[in-house]
Amino acid sequence: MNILIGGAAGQGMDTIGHLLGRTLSREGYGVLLTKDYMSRVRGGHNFTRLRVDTETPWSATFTTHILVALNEETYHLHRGTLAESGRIIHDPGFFALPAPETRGVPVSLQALAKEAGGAIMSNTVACGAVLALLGLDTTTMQELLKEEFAAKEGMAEKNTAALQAGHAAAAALCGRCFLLPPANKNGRRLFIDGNSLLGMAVLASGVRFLSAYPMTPATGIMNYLAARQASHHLVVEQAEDEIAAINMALGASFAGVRAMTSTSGGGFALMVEGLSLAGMTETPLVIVLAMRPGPATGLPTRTEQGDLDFALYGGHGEFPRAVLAATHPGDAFYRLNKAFNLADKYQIPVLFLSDQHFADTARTIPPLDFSRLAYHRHLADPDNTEKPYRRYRLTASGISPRLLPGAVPGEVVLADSDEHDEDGHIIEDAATRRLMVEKRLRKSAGLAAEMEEPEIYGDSAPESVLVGFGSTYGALREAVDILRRDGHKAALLHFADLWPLPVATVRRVLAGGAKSFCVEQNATAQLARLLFRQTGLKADHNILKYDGRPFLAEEIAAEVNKHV
Amino acid sequence: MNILIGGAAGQGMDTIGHLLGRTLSREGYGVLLTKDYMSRVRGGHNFTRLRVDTETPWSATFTTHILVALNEETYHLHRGTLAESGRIIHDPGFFALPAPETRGVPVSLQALAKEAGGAIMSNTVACGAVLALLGLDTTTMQELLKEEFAAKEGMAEKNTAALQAGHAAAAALCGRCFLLPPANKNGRRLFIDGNSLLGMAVLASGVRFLSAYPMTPATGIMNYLAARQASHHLVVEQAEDEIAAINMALGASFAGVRAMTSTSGGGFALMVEGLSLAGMTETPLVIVLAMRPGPATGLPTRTEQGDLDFALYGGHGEFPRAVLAATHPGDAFYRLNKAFNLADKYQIPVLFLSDQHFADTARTIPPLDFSRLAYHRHLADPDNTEKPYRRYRLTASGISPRLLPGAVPGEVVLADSDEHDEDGHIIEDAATRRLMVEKRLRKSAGLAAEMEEPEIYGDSAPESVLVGFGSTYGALREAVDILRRDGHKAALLHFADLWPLPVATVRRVLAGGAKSFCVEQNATAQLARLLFRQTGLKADHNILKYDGRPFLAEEIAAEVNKHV
Amino acid sequence: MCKNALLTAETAWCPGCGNFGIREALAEAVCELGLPLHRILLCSGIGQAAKLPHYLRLSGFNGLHGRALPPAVGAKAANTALVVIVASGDGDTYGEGGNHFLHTIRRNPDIAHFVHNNQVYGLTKGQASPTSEPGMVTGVQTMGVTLPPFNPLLVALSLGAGFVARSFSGEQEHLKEMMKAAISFPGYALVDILQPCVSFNKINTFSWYRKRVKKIQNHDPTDWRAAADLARRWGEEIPIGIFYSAPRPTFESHFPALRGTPLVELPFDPSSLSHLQDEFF
Amino acid sequence: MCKNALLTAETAWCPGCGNFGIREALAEAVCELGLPLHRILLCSGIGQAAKLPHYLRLSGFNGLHGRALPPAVGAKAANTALVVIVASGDGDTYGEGGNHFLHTIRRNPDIAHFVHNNQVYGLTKGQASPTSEPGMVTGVQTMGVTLPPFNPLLVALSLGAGFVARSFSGEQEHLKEMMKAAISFPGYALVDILQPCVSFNKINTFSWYRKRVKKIQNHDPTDWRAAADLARRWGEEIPIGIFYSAPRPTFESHFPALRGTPLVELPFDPSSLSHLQDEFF
Ligand SMILES: Cc1ncc(C[n+]2csc(CCOP(=O)(O)OP(=O)(O)O)c2C)c(N)n1
Ligand SMILES: Cc1ncc(C[n+]2csc(CCOP(=O)(O)OP(=O)(O)O)c2C)c(N)n1
Ligand code: SF4
Ligand code: SF4
Ligand SMILES: [Mg+2]
Ligand SMILES: [Mg+2]
Repeated sequence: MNILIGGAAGQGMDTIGHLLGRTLSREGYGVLLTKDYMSRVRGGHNFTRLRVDTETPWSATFTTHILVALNEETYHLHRGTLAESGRIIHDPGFFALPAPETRGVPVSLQALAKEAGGAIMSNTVACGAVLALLGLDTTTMQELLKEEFAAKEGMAEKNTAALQAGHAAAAALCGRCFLLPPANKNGRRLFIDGNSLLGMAVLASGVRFLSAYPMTPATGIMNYLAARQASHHLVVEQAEDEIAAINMALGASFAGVRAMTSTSGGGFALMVEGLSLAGMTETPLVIVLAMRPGPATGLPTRTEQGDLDFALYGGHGEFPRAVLAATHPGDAFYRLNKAFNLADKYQIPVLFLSDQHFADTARTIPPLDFSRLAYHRHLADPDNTEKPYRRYRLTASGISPRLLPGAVPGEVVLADSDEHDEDGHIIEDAATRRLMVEKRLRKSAGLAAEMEEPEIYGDSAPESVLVGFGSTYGALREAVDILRRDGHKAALLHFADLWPLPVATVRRVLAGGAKSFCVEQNATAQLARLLFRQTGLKADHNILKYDGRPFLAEEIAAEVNKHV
Repeated sequence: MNILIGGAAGQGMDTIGHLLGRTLSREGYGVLLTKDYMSRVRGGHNFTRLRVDTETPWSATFTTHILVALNEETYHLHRGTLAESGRIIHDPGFFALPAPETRGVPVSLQALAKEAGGAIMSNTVACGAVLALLGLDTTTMQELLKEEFAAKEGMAEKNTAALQAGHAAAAALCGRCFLLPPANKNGRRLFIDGNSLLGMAVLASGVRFLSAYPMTPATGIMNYLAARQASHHLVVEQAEDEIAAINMALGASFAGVRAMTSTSGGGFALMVEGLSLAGMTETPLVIVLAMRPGPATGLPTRTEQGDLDFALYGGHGEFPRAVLAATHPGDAFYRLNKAFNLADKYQIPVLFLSDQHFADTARTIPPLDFSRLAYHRHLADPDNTEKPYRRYRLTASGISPRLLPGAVPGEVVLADSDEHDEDGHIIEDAATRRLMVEKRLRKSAGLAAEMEEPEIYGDSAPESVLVGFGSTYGALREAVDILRRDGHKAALLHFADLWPLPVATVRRVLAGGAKSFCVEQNATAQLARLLFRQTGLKADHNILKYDGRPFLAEEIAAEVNKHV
Repeated sequence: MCKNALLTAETAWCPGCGNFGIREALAEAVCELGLPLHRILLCSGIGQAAKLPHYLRLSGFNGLHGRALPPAVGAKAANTALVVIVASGDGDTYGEGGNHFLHTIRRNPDIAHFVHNNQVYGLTKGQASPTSEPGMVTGVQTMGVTLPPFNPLLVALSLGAGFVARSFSGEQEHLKEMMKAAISFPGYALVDILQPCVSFNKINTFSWYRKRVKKIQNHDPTDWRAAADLARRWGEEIPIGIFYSAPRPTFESHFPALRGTPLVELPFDPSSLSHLQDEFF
Repeated sequence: MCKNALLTAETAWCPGCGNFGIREALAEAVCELGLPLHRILLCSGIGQAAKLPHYLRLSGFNGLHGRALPPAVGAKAANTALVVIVASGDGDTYGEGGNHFLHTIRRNPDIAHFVHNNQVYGLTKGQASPTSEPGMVTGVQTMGVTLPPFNPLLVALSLGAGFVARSFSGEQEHLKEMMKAAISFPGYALVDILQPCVSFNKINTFSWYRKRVKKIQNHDPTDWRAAADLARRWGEEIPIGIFYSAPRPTFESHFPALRGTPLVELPFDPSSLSHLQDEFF
């Protein structure tokens, strides 16, 4: 069951999608909401897709059942995806559907909104119409409106009126058009987008300082956190540029709080000098890198997984780092927390990869378990630390006991971007240099042991293995379902921890002789190349998409089918 | 025959080394000069080594024959390397050699200099002393002094007096201590350091705009060019930062002149956003990346090959690039010219890797053949270009005909950092995006065909193959000589063109079953990993050095011998 | 008509955006100046303002966010026959690109710089820019902007800028004249243009500006102190016009290589430079 | 003695370098202010000046070239109990780090910023810095510096800096007092310190400065215009002293989170935030 809401930027597709998503989630359904929008503020063509099912769908599908066409262009662009039995909600005051079209449900969105109290509520009218077509009443959404407009005098009532007007109008035309199966009794569940989820993970990981510069699709994380800084022990600062952002965060981290920054590829490019500084000074830092299609400005509001190589090798010189990725909300919440703990434990920079698709996709998910989150700072005990304190004491693990500046009278805590001795003072001699290079690189061994093997999904003795990472998880999972439904033994091997790459599972699974497919949102098969260089295993086929649009499960399954 | 001149920063080791190097080259000898210096302006300990032979040596060796100790510390630090028969030139007015030492040649450098006209000429006195120990007269150096001080009234005479005084003093004490073999009659040859050579290649490649920010060890290139901008069609601008540097150069290149920038790792880190911009806008650009040990500030005046991965993968998004490296002056001169021609032909960024060792090492080399340099701009003929002009016209090669802005009335030349259509206008649709990604990446095929296979040196049916790239060429070549002298069948396979990596030769040579050794100045075997990922071939051993000091040939040979 | 031929039919700007007035004024300015249109090069960064090269039929280099100025400097050096104009946003110029703003002014290349100052980050949906009014609440500045606004004119003056002006997108005639003066000025010429963002800046609207802008009168544009005093005025009255205008040697004038034929037109033959090696023999 | 305990025996500076006087003055200043020494954090970039944290026994963050300020801002926010001092060169601060200079002043964090202004790039061997005198010939500025010098005081004033001063490394007593005032000032406090580089700056030598520096007298440091006038003086007479001093709200004062116990000292338990998800049900 797919709902597509389309219109020009600024027409409020977001609002409708959000209200419907939360309402349907409360009703017990599972909703997946994806967004397709342009890099502009008004005009153009944007759309939001909601897929609704008894369990939360993993990815979007092509066929539309309810098309909410907020302008005429939307009808023309999307009628091709509309099911025979589909319905088109549109405002006849704005445009009529052309002659042979019989699927229209004309609802005077604006006129009804005005009656209810203002044109601005057209979107609420549309929501009512959709609910009617789904055969749902307005009770749940009314509650929601009451909550959302609690602060704004009279608005809940007006919106409720608009909602009911839309519902009545559409019901009169169509009654119950679509039979949603009865909802599951799932209890309370969240309907949350990727960026809010990451923001929540940040806050719940005890981060106290975020400095960042706005950049799509990472800005949502900053927005989430900024909105909560008045009520939490948190400072969110918009830096003058990305260089300041990462260097501020490093200062905050050095001084002792959990700190981070977030950006997209172009901003990350400006941060790699600071990344290298984190490596040299051994300052914990998490960078959320929300990818979008490059090079340069590229496609600011689209998705890609084109910066994996850059995340692995960005920054001059050699130093250990970890790279983790957001796969789906139910995992990313805990994994981002892991990123913070790894950064603190190993005193290294940790890159957390997201992308526009993950950032902007919302899902219905079970409640998050905050007790699974860890807050291990791995700081040295001031009373039990060898004195005089040496910031870069040589140890077997490569990790030096970490004291904070200002914590212990008489002790100096000195971090240095030059090569340095144990005290943090500049050196130039060959012997100390060797020791320090080896000390830093020694951390890699410990780090490697912390990496989680990729998740396996699907057939236990597969003929075909799809391999992916990050936000393609949902599409890949459903692709496996489609292949298996069609009688093909397929499995998914999906990476969330990417560096140091855990290789045991992929070695074992591919040893079974299955055909392997690396499925990636880029043009040069970066994961496939990473796999090869860490294991010598070459994927039999690469399925690549680099047009800025997320994979559909059907697409992947079709590609796999070409080769099996 | 090795001469080591040591002292504190600011004591003039450079001057002595330079004068001796040029003089000996003119006498018909081959000289190799290497520098070891600290990141400070005064004090500390710096030294310059000259190795002299009938043919130009390829790398420095350990044993010193003449030690010019400009301060006492130098004696203590280097006496361990002094041959039994070695000699120590020192100024007894400053320090005496301790008791059992019998190798001293005390020459009152400062007193003699003052007599000749000024303490500043102590270095010239020292040169005279060295010449005496070598059994050479002062004629050639006198000529040189006359040329070098042509502009400074009276200075040539005074220096000549100082030179002769030093010569006489040392000759009296030691006579002809070291028998240099008779010099070859090689004709005129250059004695030139890496950075000057690169600067010359830049100028002779027709570069008209260099914007850069000072950074060791790249600054020498800018110095060379800046000194010549008054007399050539060249603009050298010190940018406010590396971001400005690369973006200015891109503007100049877009407008139509050959343009470049130069930097080291930290500065390059700030340039990778611009690198990605070059990729997206398809603007030719050469970046000379002179590597030094990282991460962060690292060891500013030392050497490393630690940024190969970063050069290959720096910058967000996917776009073609070429990576070439400086191996030795006689090759680098032509190869840097190739970099400019590739950049223009493919309209891509080209990285040219150098490092502190290459930059600061001077050699005696045969005259350069400027007629081998090419200046192919690959610009479209305004009269024969399809109109309306489209900057990003789709072509089979991926290369679009290039017109310059302002060149043709009525035509618009538009470059765009967003994804764009053939005209250069922003687009967001999936189809154009796909076409443009593919267009850009199509250039890789043509580019790959331009790459030169690695040079092979040594045994034609080797038991051991050393593999290297860049400035380790000399040390590796001599390591092969040492191994072969000792009866081992060894060969060198040395890369200058690194990306797209030419793989035919390495495949063929290693198929012979020889043991392979990747020899690199870094801690993580970046070339070995590059080789593996492009060929699946794994070097049997990696010989890595990451203490900031260049390899010695003996060191490499000794490591190889451990495994054969 | 020259102007209409320059304007593209489509833009991605919001209806009513202040950028339209700037586009019109610029088209008129270059037309009235009778410039050879193909010799104009429009450099920009990233943002709503920075889309301008896509909406005027002129050659352009639409580079990176914050980096509108450096390519302009390079392009002008490469081809002094180009008329180089930079269009960029307030975030682009005074935020991300602040360092280039400082040093390009010092450099004084012969380019005209038009800053579309809407006091907000438009393209990224309404965060504060360096020029945002204190108190303005945004998705990131959730407690209101706390930093004092960046004063571009005063900073430019303190850096020794030769031409410093302000105009308003709602005063198209005035704006056009400022643009003509800036393009004609020999050296770096800054026009900070008040540009309402109808979508995200609900404070500094067309009517807010219209009520306040006041054309500078009785002012000697070579009097630096008077210019600085004027530049410090912002509030119930916002002066527009030329604050300061006094040429000094341009960037290009310092380079022997830039005094004759544009570099881009000079032929070159590597063999002719063989003598370069002589000094190393 | 407090001061002597702070100074390390070795430095890598040239004998006679102006940096020594700065180091001494800073050691004396922090001692005389009676600050808890372990709570001082010295942030720096890269350059000769920036080596300072290695030559004083204080905690330090010796970061990247041009990036001395941002870590200082972050560190102060993380731990408001720290006394954060930034030492950086003129190239560091006004060149590579120019954008941070602009925006840190606007931000107004409670840090003291001491710029070792030797009007040259010392560590990289003598290229021009933004403050180099026109005409100065260097290995890169082979035809002499052509850009007008960056005026740090005037620019800082035009950005609304609350505390703007200049001193001279050869006037150690004066310098120490400026430092004490800057450290005590609530907010960003800039002291631009004239610092002879005996190796590379043959123009602005100790005696050159000594002849010219003149202590500011009869000046109201809350009078902005007077301060700007003073800041524009540079030549036969170079004013030293406090040009401007007028506190405004600090960066830290705007954040509720920074009003109480330093962030670094607060405990945290993720489970306590489980209610965060409520709004998404
Ligand atoms: C390096 C980098 N950082 C961030 C961005 C995201 N970004 C694009 S435009 C913009 C701000 C635009 O503001 P302004 O320059 O004032 O232009 P306006 O849209 O208001 O005209 C930002 C932050 C980017 N493209 N590149
Ligand atoms: C990103 C980067 N670019 C360039 C350099 C090289 N570099 C180190 S110090 C310096 C200039 C120092 O000048 P200044 O800040 O005035 O300090 P000084 O040495 O004069 O005290 C430069 C260019 C660097 N370390 N990092
Ligand atoms: S967001 Fe603002 S600046 Fe951007 S186009 Fe819309 S109105 Fe103009
Ligand atoms: S080079 Fe100049 S600034 Fe650096 S230590 Fe020497 S005298 Fe001081
Ligand atoms: Mg703006
Ligand atoms: Mg300096």
